[in-house]
Amino acid sequence: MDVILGLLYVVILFSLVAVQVLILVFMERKVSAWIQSRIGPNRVGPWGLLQTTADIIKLITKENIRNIQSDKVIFFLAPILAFVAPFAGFVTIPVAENLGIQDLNMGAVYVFALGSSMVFSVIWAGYGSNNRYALIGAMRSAAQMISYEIPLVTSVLGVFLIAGTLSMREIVALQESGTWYVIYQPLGFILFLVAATAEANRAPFDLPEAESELVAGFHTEYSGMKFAFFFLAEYTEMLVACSLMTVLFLGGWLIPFVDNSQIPWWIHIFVFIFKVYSMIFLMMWFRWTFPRLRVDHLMQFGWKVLLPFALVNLVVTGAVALWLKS
Amino acid sequence: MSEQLTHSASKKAFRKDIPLIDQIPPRKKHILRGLPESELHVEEFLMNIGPQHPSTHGVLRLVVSMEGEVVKSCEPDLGYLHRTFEKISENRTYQQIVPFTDRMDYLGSMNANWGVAAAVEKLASIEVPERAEYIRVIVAELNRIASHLMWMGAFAADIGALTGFVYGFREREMILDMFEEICGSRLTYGYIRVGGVAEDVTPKFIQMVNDFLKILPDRVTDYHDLITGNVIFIERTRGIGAITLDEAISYDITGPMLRACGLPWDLRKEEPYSLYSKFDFNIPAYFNGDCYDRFRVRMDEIMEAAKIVRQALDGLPEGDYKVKKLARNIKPPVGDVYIRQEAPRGEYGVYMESDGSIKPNRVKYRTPSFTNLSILPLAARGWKIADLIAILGSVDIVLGDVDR
Amino acid sequence: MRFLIDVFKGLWSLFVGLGVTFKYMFRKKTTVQYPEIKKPLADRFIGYVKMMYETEGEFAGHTKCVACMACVVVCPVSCIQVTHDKHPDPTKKRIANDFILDYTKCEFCNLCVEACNFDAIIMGHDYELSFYDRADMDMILVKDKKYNDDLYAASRRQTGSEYRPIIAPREREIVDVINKREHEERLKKQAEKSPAQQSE
Amino acid sequence: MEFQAIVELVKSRFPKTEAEYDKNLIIDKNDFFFFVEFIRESPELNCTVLDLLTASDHLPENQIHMIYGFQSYRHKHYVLVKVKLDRQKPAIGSLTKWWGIANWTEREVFDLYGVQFEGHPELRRILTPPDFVGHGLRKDYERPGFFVKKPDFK
Repeated sequence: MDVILGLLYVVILFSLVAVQVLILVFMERKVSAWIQSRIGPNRVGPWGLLQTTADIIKLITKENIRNIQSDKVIFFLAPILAFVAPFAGFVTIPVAENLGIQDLNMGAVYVFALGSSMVFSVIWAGYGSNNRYALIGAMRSAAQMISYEIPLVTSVLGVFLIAGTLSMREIVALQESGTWYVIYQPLGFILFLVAATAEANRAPFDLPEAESELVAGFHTEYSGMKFAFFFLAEYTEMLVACSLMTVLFLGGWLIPFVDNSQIPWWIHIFVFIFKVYSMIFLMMWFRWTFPRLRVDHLMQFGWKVLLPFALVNLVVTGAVALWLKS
Repeated sequence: MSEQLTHSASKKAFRKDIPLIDQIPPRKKHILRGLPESELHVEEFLMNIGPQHPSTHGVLRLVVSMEGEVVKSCEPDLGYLHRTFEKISENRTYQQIVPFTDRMDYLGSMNANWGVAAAVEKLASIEVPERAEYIRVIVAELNRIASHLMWMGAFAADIGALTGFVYGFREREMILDMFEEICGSRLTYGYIRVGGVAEDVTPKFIQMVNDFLKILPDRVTDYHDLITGNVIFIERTRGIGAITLDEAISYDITGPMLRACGLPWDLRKEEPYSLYSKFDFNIPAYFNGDCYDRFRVRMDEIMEAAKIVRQALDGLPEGDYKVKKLARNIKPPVGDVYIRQEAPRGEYGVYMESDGSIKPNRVKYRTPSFTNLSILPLAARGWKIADLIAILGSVDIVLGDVDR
Repeated sequence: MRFLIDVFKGLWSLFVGLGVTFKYMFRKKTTVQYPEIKKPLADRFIGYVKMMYETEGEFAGHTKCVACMACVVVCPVSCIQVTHDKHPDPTKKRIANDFILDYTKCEFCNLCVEACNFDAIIMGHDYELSFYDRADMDMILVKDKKYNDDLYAASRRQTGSEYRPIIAPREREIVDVINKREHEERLKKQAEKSPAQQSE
Repeated sequence: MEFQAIVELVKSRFPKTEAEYDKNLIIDKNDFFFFVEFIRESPELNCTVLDLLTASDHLPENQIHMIYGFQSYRHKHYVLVKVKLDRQKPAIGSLTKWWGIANWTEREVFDLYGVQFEGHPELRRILTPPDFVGHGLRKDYERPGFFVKKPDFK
């Protein structure tokens, strides 16, 4: 019975995430269009809402091209892993009180662990496709993901110190009284935002797929549905990152200064989605404003700016927490 | 910005005392030639960039030898857009040559037309009416603005800021509308003809230019806020692909690239052709010769060109817009002529040799893109592949201009 | 300290950039919704070459082109081919029998129109110049001295765009038989169509 | 420096020099290398820029003219120099050891006129493909025939 229920959850989650990604792609296009004095897609469906659907249909019906010298198994596995990892990250994220698939008592660690496994798919894609652009993109990506993992985790440690738990649901519950952790941890929040943008390969950190130099980076050789998986994965990852931000720093589904137990659960869902989408809008805004970093600048920024600040943040938080306790 | 020589700051008019070649500031001799070499042994591999690549600005092919991310050598492979315009020009009458030059430098067609028209006029001793010259200056400078705006967008896109690309195009579109108003085309104008211009300017055109000049300073400020001041952009361009003035002179670099190396050499000032001696404008110049300085020179030139347009528009005299009686087939006397003009990309020269018949014996287009591109292998050596793209973008090539 | 100042300066520059993009997010959009809305063209717009025909008198419907070959000579890419015949009007010498313009070669330089001394050709305002077949790009402007019904059929068939009856003001006094006829045809077609639609 | 002064200066060093159209110098091929050294190094001329390097074909005289444009940024004068070469076996010294730009421009002239530049490090075609036959800008170059579409007059 549990197995069937679990499968049902997964199917529901998958369809929800897929719909979210469709909306996100549409939103990305609209936001970029507004920023650039354009109108954006407006032909397919009402207000162009079906544009992404049309694109997905196009991608599904397209031919799957494989470079004859590519490594068949790895080439095939890479897009699957790319999608599975961030998708599985959703399991622990609570959308509303008692709404979420599974609450692990170390949920945050689980999400970060899955996020790290993304790097495998990128390296596989780059190595398997036997293309130099793809290989360079993959190597960049490996270096970038590994080095941004550290500030990413370090910057949220402050939150865990304050909360004293790793369970997502409990962390949200602790922010009940309108004291979001972004107030306690402003520096941590900014660092997390930057590191998460880098983790999700979004501009200005989109070096693995820097189109002006590497054509399309690690997925240069991919086409059709396999390409769509990478596409899906990128936005899912963004969704996970922004959900994490909402849960850890912005109070999850909670509305500040209101008795949340009186509010029906569906409003909580909307509040959660609103917060997530605000963060996603911020990321899109970044993408369409900033130039791309160079690979060594990226490394320097990660190790010399982000990490020291994250450590300082952690030490100060720890000291203050200790002082308050004593 | 002490190193900035242009604008109000320096009344010294550096152009009067051009730094002599042996008096280059000493710091110029120590430029950063690429990134420090790594001690790791990395295997070199060849990478093929282009002819189909998002940022080769056309059909340029680069064969790049790389060590990891670092460019060890880079060999441009030209000729994908070679349309034998020099041979074609030898088989056309003097008036028929003009439309072909649009296709060479398709972002600065007005300047390309002007070079040929001026060469034929000098060869056949044709006196051009003053109004025609004024109109030529106006459209050429507008085209310079359009070209630089387009370049700014493309360069920003090379660096990764795609929004700058669209902003550049948005303002360029206004200039294209003006050109459509006066000559009916948006890209290949063929407007500056032998003996004047094709048609007179209209009051609507003047109104459009006035409107454009009104909004331009605001928009340029926006570009500076969005791109020039951006810390990531500065990191990506400052010091990147720097060349010394000696190297620039050895490789015959002209135009904004030369002025970014510290020599404020502009033919509009040094050998004023047409009416340029009448107008008051500065020659922007910076000292470092890197991508950032090239960017700043071009951004400053937009404002200077706008100044010239303003003055020319105010001084536009009445009169004919072209020579009234011009033979259908011009037969210049035997001789040759070499005309040099300051096109948006640099020095645009037309060498024309007449043998007394209705067709020239030899037409040579000395195009700035070709000579400026020749320094790419030197400038890109030792930098990363992302820098190679930035340096290539900062050269401002038009492949139609390179291959002709 | 220097490091911190650099970091904050950098951050500030990023915020300035974000401000610029935010500003334009709510400005008026510059895009034109192309197939529905078309930007007004300049009067001097250079599109297809159009041929003029006599509208009045005995020789109405005959081309105005007298095959003086001025355009053929001046064309830099030799894309015009004209054959001539004796003019039916005894006061004139010649008339164009066929006038073919090869759009695979044409570079829209306007030299032929400027060279024409009889206002026989003008620049039209059509700019949707795509074809499915190279053969269609040989535009037959005159066939057997007269306006031919197949004229511009290729353009209509291939591009789906109607030959738009817009003439630049400088040529406005020259009445264009093609436009008239097409207009009448269109009216006729509409008249035929509309009762059928009503019955449905 | 005015043109007349330049002519006199050059003539004093290279007696075979002629002036053409009151603005060009015609240098003897044998003097050419010394002349370039002179025009580059002498303090009066100091033409440090090789601005133009091209050729033109004169079929009736059976000559190929090399055309060089030298620019001085210091003295702001421009010298256009011509060297007449034999059309059958045109050859001249390469300027690559003085100017970086000469590498590409000489390759272009070699490509289009077949002029051999002695001492050029890599004299190969630059604009036309490597398997191109002939030199396109020569007057007697005949292009290989290609299909011409016949108009349909039916």
